[in-house]
Amino acid sequence: MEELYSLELIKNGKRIDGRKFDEFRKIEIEKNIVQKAEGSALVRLGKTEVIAGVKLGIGEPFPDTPKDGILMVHAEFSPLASPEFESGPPGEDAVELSRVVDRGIRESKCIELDKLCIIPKEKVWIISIDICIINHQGNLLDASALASLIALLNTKIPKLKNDEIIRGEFESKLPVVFKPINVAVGKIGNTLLIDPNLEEEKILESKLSVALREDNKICAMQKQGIKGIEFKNIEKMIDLAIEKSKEIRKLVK
Amino acid sequence: MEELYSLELIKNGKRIDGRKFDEFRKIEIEKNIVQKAEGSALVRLGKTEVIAGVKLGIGEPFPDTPKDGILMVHAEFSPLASPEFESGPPGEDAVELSRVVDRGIRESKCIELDKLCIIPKEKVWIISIDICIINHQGNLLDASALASLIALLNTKIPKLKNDEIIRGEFESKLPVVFKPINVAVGKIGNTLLIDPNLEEEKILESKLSVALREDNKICAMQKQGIKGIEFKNIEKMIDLAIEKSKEIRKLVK
Amino acid sequence: MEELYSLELIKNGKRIDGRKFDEFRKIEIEKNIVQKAEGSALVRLGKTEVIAGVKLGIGEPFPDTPKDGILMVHAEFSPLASPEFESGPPGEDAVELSRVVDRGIRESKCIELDKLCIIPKEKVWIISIDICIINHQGNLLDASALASLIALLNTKIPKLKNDEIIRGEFESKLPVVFKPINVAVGKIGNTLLIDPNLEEEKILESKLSVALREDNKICAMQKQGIKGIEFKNIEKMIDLAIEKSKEIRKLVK
Amino acid sequence: MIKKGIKLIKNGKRIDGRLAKQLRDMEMKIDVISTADGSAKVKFGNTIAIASVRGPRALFPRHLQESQTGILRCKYAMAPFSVDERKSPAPNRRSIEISKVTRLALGPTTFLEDFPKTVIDVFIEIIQADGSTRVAGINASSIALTSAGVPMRDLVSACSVGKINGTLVVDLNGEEDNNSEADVAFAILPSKDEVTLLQMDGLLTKDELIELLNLAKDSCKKICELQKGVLREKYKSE
Amino acid sequence: MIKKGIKLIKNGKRIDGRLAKQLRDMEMKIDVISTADGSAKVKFGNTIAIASVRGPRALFPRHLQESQTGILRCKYAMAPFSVDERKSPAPNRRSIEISKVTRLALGPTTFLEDFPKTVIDVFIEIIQADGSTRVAGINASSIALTSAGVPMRDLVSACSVGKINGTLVVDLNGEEDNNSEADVAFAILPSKDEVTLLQMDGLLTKDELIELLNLAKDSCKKICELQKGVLREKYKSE
Amino acid sequence: MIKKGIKLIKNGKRIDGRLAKQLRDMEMKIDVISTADGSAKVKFGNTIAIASVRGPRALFPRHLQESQTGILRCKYAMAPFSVDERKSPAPNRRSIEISKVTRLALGPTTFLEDFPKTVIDVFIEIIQADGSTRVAGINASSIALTSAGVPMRDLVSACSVGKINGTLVVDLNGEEDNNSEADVAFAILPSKDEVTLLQMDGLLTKDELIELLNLAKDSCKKICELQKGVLREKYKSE
Repeated sequence: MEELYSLELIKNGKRIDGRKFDEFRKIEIEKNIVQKAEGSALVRLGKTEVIAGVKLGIGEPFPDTPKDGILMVHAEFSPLASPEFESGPPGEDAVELSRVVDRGIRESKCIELDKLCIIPKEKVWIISIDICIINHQGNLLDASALASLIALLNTKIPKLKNDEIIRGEFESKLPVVFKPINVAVGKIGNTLLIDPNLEEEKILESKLSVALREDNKICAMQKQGIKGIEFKNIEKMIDLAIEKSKEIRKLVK
Repeated sequence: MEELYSLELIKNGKRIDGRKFDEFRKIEIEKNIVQKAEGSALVRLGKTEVIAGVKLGIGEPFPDTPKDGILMVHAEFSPLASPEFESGPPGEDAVELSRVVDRGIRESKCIELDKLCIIPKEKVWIISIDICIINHQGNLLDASALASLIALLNTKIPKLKNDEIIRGEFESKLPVVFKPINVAVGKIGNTLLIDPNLEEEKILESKLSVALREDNKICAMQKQGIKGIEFKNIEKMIDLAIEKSKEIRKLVK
Repeated sequence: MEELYSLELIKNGKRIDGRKFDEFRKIEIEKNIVQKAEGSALVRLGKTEVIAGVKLGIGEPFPDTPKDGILMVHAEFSPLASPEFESGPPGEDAVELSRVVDRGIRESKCIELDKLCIIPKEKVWIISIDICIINHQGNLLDASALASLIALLNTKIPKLKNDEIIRGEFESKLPVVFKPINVAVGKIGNTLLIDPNLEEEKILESKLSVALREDNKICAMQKQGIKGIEFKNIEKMIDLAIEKSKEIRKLVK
Repeated sequence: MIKKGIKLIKNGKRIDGRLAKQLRDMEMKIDVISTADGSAKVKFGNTIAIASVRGPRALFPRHLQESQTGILRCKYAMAPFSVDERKSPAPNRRSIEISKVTRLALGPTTFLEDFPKTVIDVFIEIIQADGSTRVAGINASSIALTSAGVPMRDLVSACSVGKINGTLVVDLNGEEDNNSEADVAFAILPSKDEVTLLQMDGLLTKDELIELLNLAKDSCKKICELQKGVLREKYKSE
Repeated sequence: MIKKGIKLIKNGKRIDGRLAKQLRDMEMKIDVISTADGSAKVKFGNTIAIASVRGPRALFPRHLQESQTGILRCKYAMAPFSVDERKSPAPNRRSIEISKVTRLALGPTTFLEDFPKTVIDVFIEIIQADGSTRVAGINASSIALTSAGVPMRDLVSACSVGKINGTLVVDLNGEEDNNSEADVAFAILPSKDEVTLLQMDGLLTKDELIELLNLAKDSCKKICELQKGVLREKYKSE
Repeated sequence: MIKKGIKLIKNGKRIDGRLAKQLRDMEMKIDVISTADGSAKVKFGNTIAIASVRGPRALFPRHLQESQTGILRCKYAMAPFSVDERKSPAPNRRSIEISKVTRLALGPTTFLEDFPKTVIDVFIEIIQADGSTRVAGINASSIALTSAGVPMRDLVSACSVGKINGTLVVDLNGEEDNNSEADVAFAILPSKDEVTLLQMDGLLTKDELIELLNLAKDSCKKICELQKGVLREKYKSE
């Protein structure tokens, strides 16, 4: 069992791939890899690989926000990416991931949705972020949130003609004003670690995912994992997330 | 087997809970238990417990009745209420129950649907009755029909502003002019009985559900159960339903 | 095993039902068997029986063809027709069949879709062909394509009043200008055969379905079956399909 | 639901020329589907129902089996082109309910307990719908079951009755059904006098209802003769 | 999401008259569903949650069983009439996520490994939604599990906290929830001090968050007392 | 479908600058997914397909197993952002058909009968769609299967051909595909000369079709060389 070995190592202060506990795997970012999308990005965390694509469409605004654009986040866990994923409609893990990524973006006020009105009450931009997992080797949430942010930062708004989209021609950049970074902090015994790989995820007791803005404000949190977290440890986990978020944000230009 | 014991008793002219064959269990009614609903009621028949909630919305009328409001009845058999219920979309029993309740209300002309027009051909009131089973100890149909009727009788029509609903403010009462009462008459051998509890339902040979108006007109019937009913017995079952419907109607003010 | 026997026979140049390899089973056609449909036909190929019904409705055109009517083809493989069919949404075989029939009709330009506009950009005729399999004894594709064509040839366009359909009254015939015929050519070893029955379908190595217009232009093809087809044999299969399509077309008036 | 002012009876004749208590022309045919164990087509005027029976056969997956009895499954469906506005082929709430009451209408005539762990499947397809489709389907299923060799206590005969323009009538067609003051779907085991289907909606006094039930019972006897006829035909020719 | 200009606190009082750190009136009742192994109803003001527990019982189909442990399943659902605009009864993405976090909130307190191959099912129905529905459901589930006799390490107590009009508050009602600057759903094993639910959205400085977590923890102690009270009541009367 | 007046060939050059019988720039890469038994990424110009292979592995639930042979399953899917208007990720009728023909295109090259009771799964995801996606997926799957160590009789090479503005061309891009007079999807086992995918729609004389098939066959030989190249690269480096 690789997991038992990994657990043993962690008790001895080591990780199976030799990283420090507060060290990310190698991060690779490729922008604009899908021309058909208005914005896209591929993120690799070690062997984990995720593509986020942003499509812009036109739709009716919600009645209570008649001048605001609409954000939607959707994740697919295709069996392509992992023997643990099954075909069919998104399961609870895919739903949770997309909702946590959504909250990080939405609550940080990352996108100026109020600038995305075409005709009040009738037509606004709909921003669909689709997250496509290519290879699941752990820490999908951080990878997905990062790919989504970078895709948004590279998203261009198409030109309109008679309120219809002209695909392939662009008007302006999507107004993105904050950069939320998600950092999931794992816990095994008294050890805190970040960016768990697949083996480590299997032995994690709990995980706290924290989304942070550049002003260090917390915009979303989600506790995960099968065990509880001692109350006193929560602050430590948040501190670690804050610290690491700064490091990641440097990669996002 | 409680069922065998119950069957033995019935052959000897007795019921497992000591009731007479034409006796309902204790009926408890609570009105307006859900403030969010425009009308609601909880009904207990012994330990059976059902909540009906009425929501009013606005929608397009059917093309052939451009000035009539629309009635919809939906029942959910959540596994919350019985180990026999399964998660997922409504099964045939839930569908049948909601359709039989619907017919009793619709065919009795209980609601004056023609008074529920907002703009002809465009906007009419949509009355959604949702039946939520809380505890299934037999005779869900009578309980559901009764809860639905009482909820309707307590339903208020919301105020409108520019043809939009103002939630929490009300204009008038829903125009309810008849009170259909549903009485299911069960049959075991030559014994007719009403308000079967869960054990009795398991040994019923057949059941005839009859919905009746205050003028004793029959507005809906549904034969249920795994055996046929001798032709000559049908009239007796209807007579019993007519008699008991009067008793129940007294509880509905 | 009937299949082994059938296979043995074919090696000896015979078919289980005594037909020649290039001989269809008895073809029976009944037109207008469903009054409720705007057009309908029943086709029997031996014991295989298929009904196609055409319904005309009104809907919005596609944005890129604002003046063209819309064609939709749908097939249901009900367990009524075969022990091999299962209840539920159409499986891949039903989807494939309907799409191949659709392509034969669409690509042959059989229907003048540009004559089916009611109000440009707003209302056009929607032609729904529904294929209902009654008995599956092999070669459903040829039977379904033939039934669909004959149903179309007998389809009448309803009268309109204020752009609403008056059911049962008709304005004109559906403009059908080409007659695509589908011929599936099966292959076992070096033997080519047409109109395989159920036993033969089980031992077919491959099948090439070819849809042909009266000008002998090919309008759709679909390779089926579990084995590949030697490149050099494809032309022979097409030649056979062309030849037999002429024979079938004579039955279509 | 009743639309006002629609005149369905003139000079004692119904819109299709029938008298109040007259059945439509009926046609029954058995063994119309060679891949089925039993099958039948029944026409009630323009209503066309086909039934196909498979079984009794072992039921899989195994966890659906009942160790003490066979089970009966029924599926009622309408062809998309069987009605005025194209109907989606997916089952809707109406067809789910009809499938259930059809099963209960047929169940009491079978000896399912003699075939433990098996299933009998009945598939009904309405090719054209002009009223009374569920009872047409039950009549077809009954003879299809018999033709499949399923041991049965009795036939099941079914018809609709109702009230239109104040008159009690038999075998409602589509237009009558849509505009009736009340309609009743009824099935009976004719020689046992056991009612296995009884659904009613509309408004009726008890006396009217009892009269309708007697009317339905009598009509079912006539239908039963037709069913017997077509079965006799089959076994004669064998 | 925050709508501008909505005044949720006036003169130190919230729209329902409460002080910032005051819980709503709470009501708890157990064994409300006779067919369940354990059940409870919890009211937080106008929010009403019912939980029903079945199990531990053998899990079928067998291939879902875990040989080394029991499994816990949770289903959170809202009645269609529990909210302003009728909600379709089908599960949506929100209820799928809440069902998952509810399971993880309750899981750490059970000894599932003592019941291999079994399942414990928790069904939660929100009868009326006026904010804090998921935590109301967790509180109800916790006492329903206890009442069902499921061995537990501790109770689970849950509440919401948040920031409205710049003020840190406890137990958000629906109006507050819809217009908060931040809200947090929190559950804890009160005597173990282990947090099993922690979801936050909005914008908070770390200091604000830590203050809210302490507030949540204190409020959960109060809720825990109510839970213990209702359980004591039960066992006293037995 | 052909839109009138769209000029896809000018001065003998196609809209992307290619000659009629010229393939787009192609890129192939294997083992791009570490969790798969075999995988590959194939680019045909802007079209990007990824294939992931799992198996042969024991098939569960058991009742799906075939005692005499292994089975092959294929799933073709498009990323929602791969096309102009966002595509719902749920399978549609087109992707169901493509999944089936992909399975039949790959099946004849495998020795499934040597692996009874097992399954081989092929998952194809189209990351960007600019025409010829199904054949790109088949090419990727073929090398992914080889890389997974699945014994194969031959590679499978696939391409599209068609007729645009009266000219017979190879490897249609999206714009050409949408406005072609005819298009053909083609796959072949190159050293066996067995055609395993052949779908055509549009209007062609027989002579045109035969010419296109020869064109497709020749192009597949070129594609096959690329496939072999990338596989050689892998085994060389091992």
